[in-house]
Amino acid sequence: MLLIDCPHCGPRAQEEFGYDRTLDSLVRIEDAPDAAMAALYARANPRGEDDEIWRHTFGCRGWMVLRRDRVSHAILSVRPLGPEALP
Amino acid sequence: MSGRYSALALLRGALGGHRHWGRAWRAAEPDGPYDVVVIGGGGHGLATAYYLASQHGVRKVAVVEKGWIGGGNTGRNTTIVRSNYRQPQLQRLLEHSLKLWEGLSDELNYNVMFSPRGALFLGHSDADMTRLAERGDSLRAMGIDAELLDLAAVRRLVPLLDCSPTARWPVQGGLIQRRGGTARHDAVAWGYARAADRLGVDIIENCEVTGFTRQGDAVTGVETTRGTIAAGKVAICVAGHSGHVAGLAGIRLPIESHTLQAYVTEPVKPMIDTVIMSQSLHCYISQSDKGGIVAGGDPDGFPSYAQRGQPMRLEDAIAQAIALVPALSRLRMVRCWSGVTDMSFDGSPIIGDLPLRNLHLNGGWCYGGFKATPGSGHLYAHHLATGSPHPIAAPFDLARFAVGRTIDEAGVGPMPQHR
Amino acid sequence: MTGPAARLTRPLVRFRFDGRAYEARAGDTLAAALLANGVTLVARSFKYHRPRGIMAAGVEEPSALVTVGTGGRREPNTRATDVIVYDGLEAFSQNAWPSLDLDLGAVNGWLARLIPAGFYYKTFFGPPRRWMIYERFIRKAAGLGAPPVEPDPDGFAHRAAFCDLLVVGAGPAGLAAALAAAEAGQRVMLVEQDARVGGALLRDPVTIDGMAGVPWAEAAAQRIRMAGGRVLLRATANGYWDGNLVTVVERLAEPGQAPGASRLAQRLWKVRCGRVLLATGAIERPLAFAGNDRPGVMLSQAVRGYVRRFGVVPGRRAVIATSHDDGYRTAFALAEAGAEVVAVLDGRATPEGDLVERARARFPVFAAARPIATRTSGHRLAGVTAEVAGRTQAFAADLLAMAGGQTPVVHLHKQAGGELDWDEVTQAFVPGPSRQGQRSLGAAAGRSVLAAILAEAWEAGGGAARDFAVEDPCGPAQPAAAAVIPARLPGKAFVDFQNDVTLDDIDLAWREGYRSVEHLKRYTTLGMATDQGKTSNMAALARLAQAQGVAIPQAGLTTFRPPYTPTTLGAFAGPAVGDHAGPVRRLRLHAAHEALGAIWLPSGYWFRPRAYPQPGETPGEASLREARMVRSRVGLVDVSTLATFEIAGPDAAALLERVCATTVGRLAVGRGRYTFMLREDGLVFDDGTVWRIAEERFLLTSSTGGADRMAQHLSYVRNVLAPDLRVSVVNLQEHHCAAALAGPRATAVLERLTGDAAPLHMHCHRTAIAGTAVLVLAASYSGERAFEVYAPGDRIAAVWAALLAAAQEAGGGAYGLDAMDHLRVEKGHVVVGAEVDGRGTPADLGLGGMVRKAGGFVGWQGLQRPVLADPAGRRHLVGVESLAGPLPEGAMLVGRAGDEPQGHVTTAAPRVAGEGWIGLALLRDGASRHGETLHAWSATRGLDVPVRIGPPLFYDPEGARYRD
Amino acid sequence: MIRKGRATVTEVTLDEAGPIHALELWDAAGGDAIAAALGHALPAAGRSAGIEGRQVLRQQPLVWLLDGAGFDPAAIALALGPHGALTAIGGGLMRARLSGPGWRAVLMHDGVFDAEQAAFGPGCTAATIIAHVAVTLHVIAEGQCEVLVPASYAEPLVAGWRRVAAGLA
Repeated sequence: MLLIDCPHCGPRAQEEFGYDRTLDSLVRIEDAPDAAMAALYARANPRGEDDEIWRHTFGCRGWMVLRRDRVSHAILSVRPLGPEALP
Repeated sequence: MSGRYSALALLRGALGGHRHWGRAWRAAEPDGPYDVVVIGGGGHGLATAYYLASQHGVRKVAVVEKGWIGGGNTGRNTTIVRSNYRQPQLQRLLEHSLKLWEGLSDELNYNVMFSPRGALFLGHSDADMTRLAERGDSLRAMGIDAELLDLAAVRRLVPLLDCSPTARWPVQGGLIQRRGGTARHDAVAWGYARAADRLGVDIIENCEVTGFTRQGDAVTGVETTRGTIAAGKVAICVAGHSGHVAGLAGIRLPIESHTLQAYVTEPVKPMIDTVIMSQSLHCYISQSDKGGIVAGGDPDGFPSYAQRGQPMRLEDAIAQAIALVPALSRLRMVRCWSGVTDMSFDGSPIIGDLPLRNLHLNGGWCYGGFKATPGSGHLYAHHLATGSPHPIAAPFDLARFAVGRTIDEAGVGPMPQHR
Repeated sequence: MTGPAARLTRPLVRFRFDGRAYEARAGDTLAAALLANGVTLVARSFKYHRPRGIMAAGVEEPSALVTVGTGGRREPNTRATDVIVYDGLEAFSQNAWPSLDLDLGAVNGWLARLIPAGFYYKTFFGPPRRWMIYERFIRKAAGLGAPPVEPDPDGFAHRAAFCDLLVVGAGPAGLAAALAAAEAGQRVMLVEQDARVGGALLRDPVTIDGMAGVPWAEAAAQRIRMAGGRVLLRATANGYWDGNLVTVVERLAEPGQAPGASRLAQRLWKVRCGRVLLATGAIERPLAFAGNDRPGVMLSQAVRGYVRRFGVVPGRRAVIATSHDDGYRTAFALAEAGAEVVAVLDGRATPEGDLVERARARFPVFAAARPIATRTSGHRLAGVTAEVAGRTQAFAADLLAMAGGQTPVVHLHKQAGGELDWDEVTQAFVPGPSRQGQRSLGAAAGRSVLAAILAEAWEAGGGAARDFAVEDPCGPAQPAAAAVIPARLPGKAFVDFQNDVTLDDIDLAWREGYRSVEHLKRYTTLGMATDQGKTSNMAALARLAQAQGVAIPQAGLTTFRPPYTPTTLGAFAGPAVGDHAGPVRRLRLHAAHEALGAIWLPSGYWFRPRAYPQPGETPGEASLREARMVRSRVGLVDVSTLATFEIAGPDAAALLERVCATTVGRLAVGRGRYTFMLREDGLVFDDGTVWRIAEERFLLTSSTGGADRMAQHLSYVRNVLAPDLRVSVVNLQEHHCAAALAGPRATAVLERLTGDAAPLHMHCHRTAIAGTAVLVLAASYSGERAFEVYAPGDRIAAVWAALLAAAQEAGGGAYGLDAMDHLRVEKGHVVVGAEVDGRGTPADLGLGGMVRKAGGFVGWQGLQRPVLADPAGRRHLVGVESLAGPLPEGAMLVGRAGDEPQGHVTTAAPRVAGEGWIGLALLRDGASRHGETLHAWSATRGLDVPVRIGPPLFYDPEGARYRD
Repeated sequence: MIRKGRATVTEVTLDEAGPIHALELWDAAGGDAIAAALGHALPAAGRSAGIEGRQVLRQQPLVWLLDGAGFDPAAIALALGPHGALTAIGGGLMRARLSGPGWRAVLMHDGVFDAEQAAFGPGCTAATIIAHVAVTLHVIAEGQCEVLVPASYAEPLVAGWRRVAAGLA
């Protein structure tokens, strides 16, 4: 199981997390229909690194972007996603 | 070259120390230009090449395979064959395939051990039973066999099933497709390879595609680790890796690659004679001819090309299998493995043209490609040979996503991890 | 003290094999006990049913498979070498009929030439039904042991553990590493698959720092424990996964044994490790020669282990066949125990060195010698034919010990993504670069000199560099050269002993072009047996390399997959079986429903009241009565499982407008509306109601089944799509419980309890019932005047009790989900999972008019796609009315039976108001087909019911009954 | 290190959680206002603050749980002003109390969080998943841990802990 370094909680087991989607598939509500459908239905899906949106669903419920290698399963970076964290 | 297979030929072999058997398929070298280069020596690619040669007379065909044939999902699935889907487009596609399965061993002169021992969906609630009846009714209306079973009939079929009303997921009944069953997965690749080879198809192993040669918006061939190979048409057939290969041509697809795991136990004497699936649980169980219980569950739920699973999903799938058949508890897993699956964004395959001329795709099979192998190859060959889709394959074009004509069996929408 | 004399000091244990009683000594493996009792025929092989005995002493045993235990504890295919005998153990031979001694299946051996590798691909043609007849016989012949048929009476636990250092294997290397780390203050875990620590020290009489090997090992384990380390025995690290997670299966009871007070048979540890050291040892290789599978042909180190650890001498006249010095150690061990060493056959042309010279002084030692065939008497070895310097020589012997080289156990290293290097001297793969920082030690790393192994392991554990004083009566060990696979042999030389794969089979596969190692494996089944190729893979690779004319590393290598040894499925499943096979969510009002005689309906993980049948009533009758009670008087239903969210803040409306496809922002305080939500592809995925309970606070309800998905969706929209909004979304599915009061008398019942005027339809207000503050939403799902009364979970019981008493007083009572369903069908309300099947647009469901034309919500773009935007050819929600009897739910809508379906009945129900059956359906172009007659055809149920298509509304079309 | 033997006896009780509010903040000023109202700073991730009956746990990046009957929700809401929102959630939670030196071992069963680490001591909190249920752990004292459990899942989960605790004894 992956060990994901949650920006809020520190390293936690993958069981607490859920994969949501790739960053390149993000559809903004204000996107035009064609752009939205292109983002939704056309994935780079590289056999290598990609940015993915995950959520610490069963932990702090926070969202984050993982830079992850799909072959080695190494997690290269994690950054929080969402409202600015308070001090 | 190998001769025809038969009991008599085996007897001859017994007398002669089996020295007369030749290679099942040649180790071909690239010898372009080809009319069609099929990328991917899995069951689908080899079937495509075979039907191109046998049905359409296209003999100058090569199958290029990055490793050894049948080494991807063809050799990693749980070998279930059935056509009892709910959406009519999928019913037509898989039924077309099932009919080909029924004559496949004879057609290929290679015993693929297609064993129509029945594919049984279990229902665990009234709601499940209604959905199973709906599925069965829709199948019957399409002329496909389906039979609704009550609890007593299910128990007769699978005596070791936990049929107690107090089970956490009590079995209420089931829906069986008696023509469904299993087949020997490796034999499908080998059988198609041998038959295609006899028709002159070049099967080129250890030959990975690294790029495409192009002239304007037309593809003219493939670049490989064994040199450039010119082709009139290039047919991608690499489910699991469609995203990667299409990416070499700069094309993005509604596909994400995810891991699916399966496992097999030590062999035991016959205990499960049917393929068991469940409407509410996420596991499927059968017993191989060798005696091992072969089973699987849900995909791991995140993108991966690693052919390496995570224990959590495996544990869930095993727990559910034991919930259905408690006697499995003391059997031992001897091996678990993973495949990389093309998770398409409506759960259905994509068969058809790509935005570049002479480049075609057959992929997006999610976790259900094995059962489609003969049909998929047959329909794809038709498309490649005639230049237009076979009516059964036509709904599965890539354009369906842009226009909204998706074929969503599970009704869960575009996110693959929900499927 | 070791050897046969020590054996007698251990307590007696009684066991049975094939019904016959035997005695063992405590600590014996079943294999040791059988050998001690002179039982050499133990099993039959998979394909040819050849008689087999015990070959190994550990988990690599390919041949000696037996069934252990009875009833639900029966464990088929148990390696006799991997079960510790306990009092009352029952073992049975398997895959033999009528008996182990006289097994008719052995006829397969005579037919061997007819059934070479892959024969089944070449015959049994004809239609599938014909193959299935052959298959029935093949299936019966295949398999090994018979499976249990009863449920498992014992439990399995799952437990997490974390450590700085996990050491796998408690041989000298593992002990030294773990000890160094533990005493340096690290969190250490040491796991050992055997029942004892010591590894190779259990078979070789060495001393370490002046202590005999076994006491040294036991003292080291004790010191590790004293330093806070966790030492587990009978614990096999079977999987090395991503994230430095290692799964360890700990046996708490032996196969077939009733567990102790914990009632646990096994515990699966999920160990998340800082570092992992793999001291997993090595597996000895057999030699290839005709009849190398006979009972009495054993691995050399196993023989030594039986003699020294168990005090069991497996033969009286022994031949040793070796490719390196280690075989000589076995010769000395056997001689010490009183056996006669007939010959040492050394494959090397000129064996030399002190050990060899000492052996020559005691035994006949032959150079350039190797066995080529065996002879049996009964089923056991009687003689060995050897080729000695080019000439044939025969030896009478009942034991042949094979020392064909060492295969380091690199399984976990490979599972962890490590690479392998090739060691030319030992002709073995050894661990190369690692991916997760794992490191191999000792024999697992291809090392052979004990003092160096200990020093290296100590440092790897984090100890300061130091030397270990090792004394070995046989002198320092030399690297184990591997035996050569002969080019040609007479007879069957087995490579995979369990699956009966011979060198000839490998050659045949090669001839037929199954040349990649994976093809070879799959075509011949080599390495696919329960021993997972532990003793066979290297020989097969060597043969493949010979055929290709390349070195072994170029021939390829198969993948090492978990588990390292076969692992009980129950251990993977853990406690999540039986009653715990899925979580159970219990309603706060569970007891109240039980008291009313509820029958239960599973709904996801929940169990909800389906109906409250009175004596003599069927569930269907009860539901109809309850529904009619609501239509005529008043009813109360538990709707606590609905998904509910509070959305608060100045931007609450802005967030809801992004989530909901309907207008929300203009909702006045105290008012509510029906709403629905789309996925990004524009299709409806859930529906519910939205209420403005304060200027900056809304309550959103949605379906029970979609609760988790909606929570995720709201969180996504809020945090990812709209992080700048000042809004708080709180999931209150657990906090809010609710009862819905419905019927013409609902207003009166409610007002009597609250003393307030009931809210108007689609209005809400706060009031109190039974002293509890409640929120009342006037929403009607049933079509009657109705109120959803919300209270916190810890207060709902009193509220429910008060409402129920008042409803009963008004001639009503509780109703269940089936009645609720009947009522909503009459009103044409859609349900997620039936009409909302994830494939419909709002317009398909008759909701097109409510969609915000301006967009600005999730899914608006997807909805613009032409096939979604154009209603023609789509499936529309319609009502269906049966023209003849009950309507089958799920039936196809067809012009007539046999036609292709045009749609299907999504829900069917008896009419509550009036008689007959009605339903909802999705029908192609249905919106324009009202008045048509079709058939609801269910081929699987043999039903064909004529139906009339109409609008999806069967009752009170003006809504007069609930409007104010 | 937890050992077998009498020392591991662990008792598990289950009660209503009582009043709990979720406090979500939208800006730093809200944090200051609440700190002033509480008389102490809001705790960092993984920590609690406050006294018995008035515990503050940071549960999500921007959400704190106000746990206990000692809070005055109206006063907190007033102090909060436009900087955040306060929502009652306590009716949906049960409070399991694990007492005795074996509580850490109990929570390791079917769990994935390192409750045995030395750093996870009194005043520490963690949201994690145990036996497929999302729970919030709160270490009260060296020998005691409270677990907030969704009410619908609570009984089977606690029954499981009691079974495990009995097996450890």
